[in-house]
Amino acid sequence: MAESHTRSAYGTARQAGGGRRSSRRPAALIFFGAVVAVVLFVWALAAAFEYVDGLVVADSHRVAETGEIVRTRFGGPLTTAEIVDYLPERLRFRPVSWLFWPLQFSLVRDAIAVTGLVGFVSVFTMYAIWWERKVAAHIQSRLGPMRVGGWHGWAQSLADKIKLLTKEDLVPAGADRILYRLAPYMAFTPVLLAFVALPFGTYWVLRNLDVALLFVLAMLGIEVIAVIVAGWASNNKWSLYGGMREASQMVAYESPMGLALLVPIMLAGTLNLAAIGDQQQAGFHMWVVFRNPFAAVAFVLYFVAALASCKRAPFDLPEAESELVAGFMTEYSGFRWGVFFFAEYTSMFVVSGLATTLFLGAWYSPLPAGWGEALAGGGVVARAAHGLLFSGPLWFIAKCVALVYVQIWLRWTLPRVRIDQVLYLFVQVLLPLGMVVLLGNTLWVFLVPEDGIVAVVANTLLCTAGVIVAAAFLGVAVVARARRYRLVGSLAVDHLPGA
Amino acid sequence: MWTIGLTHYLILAAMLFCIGVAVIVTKRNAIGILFGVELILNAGNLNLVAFSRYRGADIAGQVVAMFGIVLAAAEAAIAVAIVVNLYNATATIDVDSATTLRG
Amino acid sequence: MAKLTDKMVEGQPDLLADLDAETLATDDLLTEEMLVNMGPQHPSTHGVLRILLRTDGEVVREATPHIGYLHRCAEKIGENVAPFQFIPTTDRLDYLAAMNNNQTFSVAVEQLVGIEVPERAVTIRILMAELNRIASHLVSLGAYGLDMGAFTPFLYAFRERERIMDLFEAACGARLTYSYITIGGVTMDLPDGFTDACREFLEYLEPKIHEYNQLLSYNQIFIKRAGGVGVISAADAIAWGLTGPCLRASGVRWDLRRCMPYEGYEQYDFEVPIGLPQGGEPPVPPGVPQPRVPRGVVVGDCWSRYFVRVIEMYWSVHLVRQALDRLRPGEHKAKLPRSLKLPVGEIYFEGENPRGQLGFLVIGDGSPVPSRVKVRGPSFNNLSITSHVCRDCLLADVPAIVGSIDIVMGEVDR
Amino acid sequence: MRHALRWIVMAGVWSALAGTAWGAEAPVPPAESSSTILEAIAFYAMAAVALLSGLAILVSRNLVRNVVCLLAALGAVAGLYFLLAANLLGAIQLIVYAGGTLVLITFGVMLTSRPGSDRQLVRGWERIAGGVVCVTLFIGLCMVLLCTEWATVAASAEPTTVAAVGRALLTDYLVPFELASVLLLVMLIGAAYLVRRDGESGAEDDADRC
Repeated sequence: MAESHTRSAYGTARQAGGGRRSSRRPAALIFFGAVVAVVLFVWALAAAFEYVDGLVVADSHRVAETGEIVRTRFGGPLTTAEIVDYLPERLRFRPVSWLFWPLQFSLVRDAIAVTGLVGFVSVFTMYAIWWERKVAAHIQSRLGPMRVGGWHGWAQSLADKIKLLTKEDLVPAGADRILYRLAPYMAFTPVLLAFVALPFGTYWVLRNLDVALLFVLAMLGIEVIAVIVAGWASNNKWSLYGGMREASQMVAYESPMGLALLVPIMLAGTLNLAAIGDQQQAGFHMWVVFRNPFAAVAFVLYFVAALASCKRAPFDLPEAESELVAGFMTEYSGFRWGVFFFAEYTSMFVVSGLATTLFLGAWYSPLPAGWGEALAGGGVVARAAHGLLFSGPLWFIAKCVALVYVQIWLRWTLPRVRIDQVLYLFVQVLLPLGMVVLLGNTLWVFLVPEDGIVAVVANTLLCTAGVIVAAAFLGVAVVARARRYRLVGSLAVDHLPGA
Repeated sequence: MWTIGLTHYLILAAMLFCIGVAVIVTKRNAIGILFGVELILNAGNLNLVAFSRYRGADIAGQVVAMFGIVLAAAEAAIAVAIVVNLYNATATIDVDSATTLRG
Repeated sequence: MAKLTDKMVEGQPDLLADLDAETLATDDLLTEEMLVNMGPQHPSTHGVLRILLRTDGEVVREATPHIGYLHRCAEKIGENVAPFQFIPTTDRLDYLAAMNNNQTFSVAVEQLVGIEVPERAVTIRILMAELNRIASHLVSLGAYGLDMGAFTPFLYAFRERERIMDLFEAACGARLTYSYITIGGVTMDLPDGFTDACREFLEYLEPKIHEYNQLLSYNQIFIKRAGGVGVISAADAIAWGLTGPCLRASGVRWDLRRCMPYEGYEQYDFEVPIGLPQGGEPPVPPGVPQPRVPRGVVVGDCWSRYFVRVIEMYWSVHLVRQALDRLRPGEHKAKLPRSLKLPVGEIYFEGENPRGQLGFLVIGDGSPVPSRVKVRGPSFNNLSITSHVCRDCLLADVPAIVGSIDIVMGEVDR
Repeated sequence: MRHALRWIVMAGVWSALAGTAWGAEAPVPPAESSSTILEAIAFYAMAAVALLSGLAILVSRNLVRNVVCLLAALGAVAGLYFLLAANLLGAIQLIVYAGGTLVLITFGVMLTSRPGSDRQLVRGWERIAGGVVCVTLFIGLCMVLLCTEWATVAASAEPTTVAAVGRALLTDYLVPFELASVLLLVMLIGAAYLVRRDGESGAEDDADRC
């Protein structure tokens, strides 16, 4: 490359690059090993998901036939006998049934589910932080964390967590000690609770609330108070500014967000997230975002408001580091600071989850569901293939992660807007737009027949647009990689692994 | 004791109501009084919902409670506006000091 | 907020006395005015600058810069050492444009003593000065993005700057404080292959500037944040003694390289960009895509100041190319006595630095050590307009304005 | 006292938030007894939270702490709504009250708090008199409550659905519903009118002047 020529002629002593051929091979091995491991892991997960899914589905079918109380959510009544019945032939011996014995108590199942959720949230946030740093670094032509753990610094977040745990936990003089200590948990608990009602699959929800959407929104709203309280309790003017900004920003973004969410609610006719998701299973042309033009606009509207709701750039005013030092987090350090961080990344996942469930086909793959029916009844392998290709929590997580990626991408691309511009944007631009969208959607539902030519044309056009966007994104990525448009530039130090 | 009935909710609501009244009576601070009002409204709503539940899932109670929440939101907005005005006029939100009609 | 109001009064009675009664009377009876310290430890004050803000909510009523946290007695040092020995101190004035500082001081002393600088040395000086102008503007551009919350342009700018640093390092061995340009020429001749490496870098850089425009300059959010904010009229700019891009952005076509040429700048072909209203097309060198000032920009606002620097980078690239073309073999330094005696007399010389006009007053008394060295720093004068511009703007505009003025505290405090 | 308050506040917020989710389980009809113990525990926990945070509001003089206490109380009441199978109402309580109204009140607190010159509570004898009145009121209410034979009808097993509430709102209660929306509009205009400043139109001017 051109750069390397200049560097070799006029670089500094740090590029002593010649004699480290030997370190290349382990790197390649690690890379391919990681690829294989990830594939295996995903496959195993899909199998596991599909298996548990099958448990519940089988259960619900049986119940429906025998006319008992129908409880189709994960957490419905299961008996040991039923679990054992579902096991493959080879595994049906007594110790296994004893193994599954605790599962028949709903409290046990809840405990397992809660543990799983908390574990998922912790792992997700930890890797989201690492991932954000990597994405940011690659956007900025650097490498980001490369050392801790080996392969691309995968253990960096873990190390950071340990560092944060051992850091001194300061409470500033003159702070309101109770509220100062309480605020991080007040921020984190609601977003964690939002997972109670957030479905990862038809049966993959802790509590299938009929008002799940409102519940999740309420939890996102309560987080705001924690930020205000944190800002106030810190006894720091910058923090106070952060808190007040969050309050005014929240007043502004809530209404357009609510209006945008009314569109999928209106199309689905329910507030139950699992039900809304299930309505989109027929393939990606049935996704709400492609249903009609207004729904597409509503998706964009919701996503913009969601950025503000997670305090992500360009709406990261409460912690605007170039203006308010760190906003409401200025005085926080150590573990409490980390908790705020966790809350931010978790809420990123929650708003992405809402967007996925409401607009982007929830936990269903873009493939038409009919193609998967042949696989549905088969053995474990067929089931795993079904889970991998057609539906299941993996698809939900993948879509959410894609949306989280978009949020990260935006953050490292856009400058920050000013507080008056935020208020203007949400109250005077997006709120009227939301009203128009809502009205338009209402009229569409009433006037346009579902199988009519207008609906089909609009649906086709929107689907095409969606495919083009996705293809363009993938195409740019593939072409750039093929032609070695690597962003990593001269700021990357040569002797780091992976450089 | 372990079977929760209508009376439990009614007594709880009565307690909340009385605490709300006590807050209103003892606070001089306008916003503090607002807190008391919110507690009282909540007690009332709780009553309505409890009756709605224990009288054959009559939906009327819930609907009225919903109107109660709407009213509370409206009341809070207006109250905060008035309090801010009071503060701008008298530099305090002590309700005892708002003695003139021409604020 | 109650506690905060208490705290801010403590220990600062003099500042509270400044609260003008008029503001208090016209506004509502008691809007909570707060005194907020922006700096000296603040992410966007570009060093140890402290700006005292009197705010009413998000609105800044008054901004008072407080300086002196980086004072190192540069002028006093100049009165105690020979001019040669003062060169390293000039590096540390505006440490982002050390080459330009060296050059200005060298020219001042050369004019006082009457030294003829060889042709090649002059060309190398212009080459280095313009390269350093690019490096300095790159930092300014990137840091301005940072002030606006855009992280990425900062690292791009530093990536490019690193390559200029590489070139400088090849020439003189230092990456920040060069002391390369010295009295009578430059300390050492250019190394072999420098010209090619430099040309290659210019080829690489020019399209990158266009990329920055796409990424940052024409970004709608950026335009909304910087356009129409912190407008300085031409009259104000002149009255406050603004120089450099800050002055030119207000529409005054004043560049010492063009108006009072030194070091043979008159023989070079370049244009002086100024701030233009929306739709304006600033002049650019041939072969560069024509930029256009977007909607929402006013002459003299933050965006204009920012954009003048971007256009200047194009022209500096053009100038470096010309200098490379003019490079002929020859002496790189005039023959000078070991101990240079300064004649009795004084000289005041100003050169066009990236941040404005850097002036040196050198008074000689027949000894090798000047009896007085006075520095006129552009950042110091430019900074003085802050309190005038930051009146009744929003809190978020303060970093925008201070960043667009582009100060280096090393030069403000000296 | 300080410590007691701290624990009340912390326990309140925590269990209110946790309780809201926990109580959100598909409700069990009151007549059946399989999970009444759980229901009772949930009820008592949330009742305790509501009452204790109410008491904390009563004794605490710090307005922002009061806001947090009120958040706990509102969350607890929302949890009780979930327990009473009024899921929609519970969610609305959280989203409107805790999300919206409380932020508004916090605004009010921050706009109007001053260096601690204000006395928060009334004079001592007034406090005692108020307490007596409240206790009397409570005793009276309890007597009425306990002496009345409430004609409880066996509740149905199904929780009231969102659709049912919506249908009721748009049929039987259409007029109050429309009145409520008119009220909200009036409130919007009224609040905007009340807090306007004379002679200037607010922060926008300030921004323009820059």
